[in-house]
Amino acid sequence: MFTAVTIAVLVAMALALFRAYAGPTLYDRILAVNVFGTKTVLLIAIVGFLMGRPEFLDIAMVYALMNFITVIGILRFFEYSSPGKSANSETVKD
Amino acid sequence: MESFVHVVIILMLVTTAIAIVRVKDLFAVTMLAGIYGLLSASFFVLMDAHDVAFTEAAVGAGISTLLVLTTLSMTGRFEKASVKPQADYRPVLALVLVTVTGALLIYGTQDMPGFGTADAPVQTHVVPRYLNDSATEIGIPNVVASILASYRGYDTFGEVVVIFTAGIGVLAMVMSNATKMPVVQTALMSDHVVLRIVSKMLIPLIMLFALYVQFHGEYGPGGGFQAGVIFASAFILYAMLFGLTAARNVVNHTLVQLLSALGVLLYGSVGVVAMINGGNFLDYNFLSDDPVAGQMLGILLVELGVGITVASVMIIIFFTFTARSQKEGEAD
Amino acid sequence: MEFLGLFNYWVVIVLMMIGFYIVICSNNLIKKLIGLTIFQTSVFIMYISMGKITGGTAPVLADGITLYSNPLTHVLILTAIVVGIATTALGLAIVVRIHESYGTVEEDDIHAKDKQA
Amino acid sequence: MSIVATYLSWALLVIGGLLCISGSVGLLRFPDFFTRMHAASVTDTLATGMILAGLMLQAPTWIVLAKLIMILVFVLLTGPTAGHALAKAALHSGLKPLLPGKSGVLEADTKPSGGV
Repeated sequence: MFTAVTIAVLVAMALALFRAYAGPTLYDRILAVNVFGTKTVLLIAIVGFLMGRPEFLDIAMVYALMNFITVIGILRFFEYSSPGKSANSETVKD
Repeated sequence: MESFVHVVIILMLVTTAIAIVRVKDLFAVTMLAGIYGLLSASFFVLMDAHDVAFTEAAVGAGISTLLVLTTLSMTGRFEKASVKPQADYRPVLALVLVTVTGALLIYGTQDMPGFGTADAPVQTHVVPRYLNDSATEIGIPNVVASILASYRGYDTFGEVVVIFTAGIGVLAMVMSNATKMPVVQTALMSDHVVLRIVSKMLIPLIMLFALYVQFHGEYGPGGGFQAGVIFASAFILYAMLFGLTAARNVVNHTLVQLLSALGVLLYGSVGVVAMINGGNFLDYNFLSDDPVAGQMLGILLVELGVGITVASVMIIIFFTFTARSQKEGEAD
Repeated sequence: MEFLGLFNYWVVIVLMMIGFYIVICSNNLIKKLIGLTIFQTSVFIMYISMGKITGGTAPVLADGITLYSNPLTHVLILTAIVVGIATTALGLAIVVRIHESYGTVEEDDIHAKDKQA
Repeated sequence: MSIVATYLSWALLVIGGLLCISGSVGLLRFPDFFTRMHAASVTDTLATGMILAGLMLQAPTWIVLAKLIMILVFVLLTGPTAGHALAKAALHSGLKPLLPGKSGVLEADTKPSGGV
């Protein structure tokens, strides 16, 4: 049963990865990274049970923490580079 | 099942790396690099390297993303599309070089022992001794911590000095009288009330967690390196939400600089004390009458030194970068 | 587990070469640094996967467990990661200075400005 | 562990896994940022809660249980906060949600400013 959940989480990660690549807006990318981070927390927790040594869950904590800090850092980055300029006027060139 | 997860994660790593090559928006590149960090950390968990995963999660996905973003805010977001004619053949040449090198390396892997074999040379040299004797010689369950701080204490000392030097280097490069600079932007993310309140609740939790990681490192994954990064991230979070000036009021710039040196000094002093007591440099057996107690004490102090240095260097690096980017913002 | 035998190393090489390609081919200094990070991470992955023993578990001693993965590679890579971020920070600091002096972080433009001077 | 706890745990895990996938499909398929965000963050919180609760029922020792609870509290605090901040930042930067226009067809409120 852990297997099924692991596969579900992996599928979710792959979809989020695609969204991070495809964009189109930068907020989509931030959202995708956030979702990816949460799914990684779950994956670590489940893999711990799957491999029979679930006592190392501290790592999942760090993931949740870093996920939060990264999202805030990104938002702050856009406040700095004056959002009116960076968020609207430029268009994706790739 | 483990090998299935292994293959999927490895394939996702390759996909992310290729996506990084193709995307021109440097912001998106940074996001993908963050995902790459998360993925490699999950891979380390699968490979039983919990300590490494711990560090990579804090560093690769967290701090380095923030640093790159701060730099991007100074240098601009888009990679310039090259218009020169010489740019046409360059990717082809590079691709040929890369393919040839890769093919040679793959040819070289023919002699490598298969994945997961227990009798590979890596597993038979030195390591059995560490695994068998660590429990009686050092007396702590986490073998990674005992190798890091005791058996290979010299190495770690060197690494700590490298980190300290990098901190000095960053200061020398981009400091720009950052200490005296009047920072105007204090009410930075003032409209994010929810964010501020939740973060205020979280910051003490993060620090507590960092202390747990620091002092629990002998019994589970953790230790000075990880705890230092986590501890620094609490201050970074504070600085991001309440402005650099407020954060500087909490952790004085001079104090952090002193602390970063103090950590290295603490590490070195432990070694010197061991020498004074009649042993070799960093031979913790001589720190106490009972060798095992000496080892425990030595590892505790050394990890503390590592933690202090790593935390303060990370704070220094982040604060100097932020101060620089704010200065640039005002110049515009 | 058999087919994983060398596959793991091949993927490491592919990742390493992707990082290498970015370092050579990208014009932007920040992207070059990210390429360097990918290269670096591929080395980490190689070390860590060399230390894994099939059926082994994390090297934290516990009763009733006899087979542990290699702790030595973990130690080497653990310190390498933190040193890696420190050097990346130094590289970014240099990029910031270059941007201040030249007004650009594109390699071509920097060379062009150097020739003019 | 009693048989009820086992079945409950499996049920929670399976529902959590399904929510995971459905949220991510929403993230992939929905037309604009705000709908994607709705799909992703709502299911994210619920799925995380369910999977962690399912794991809690299987926890072998109390320390594992305590750590799982810590993670759950942490995720429940940070997830919605990050989502809220993200949506707010997106709205402030001028990204407009798709709204039903006069013809009843979804259309962007202003000129499509989504090209960020």
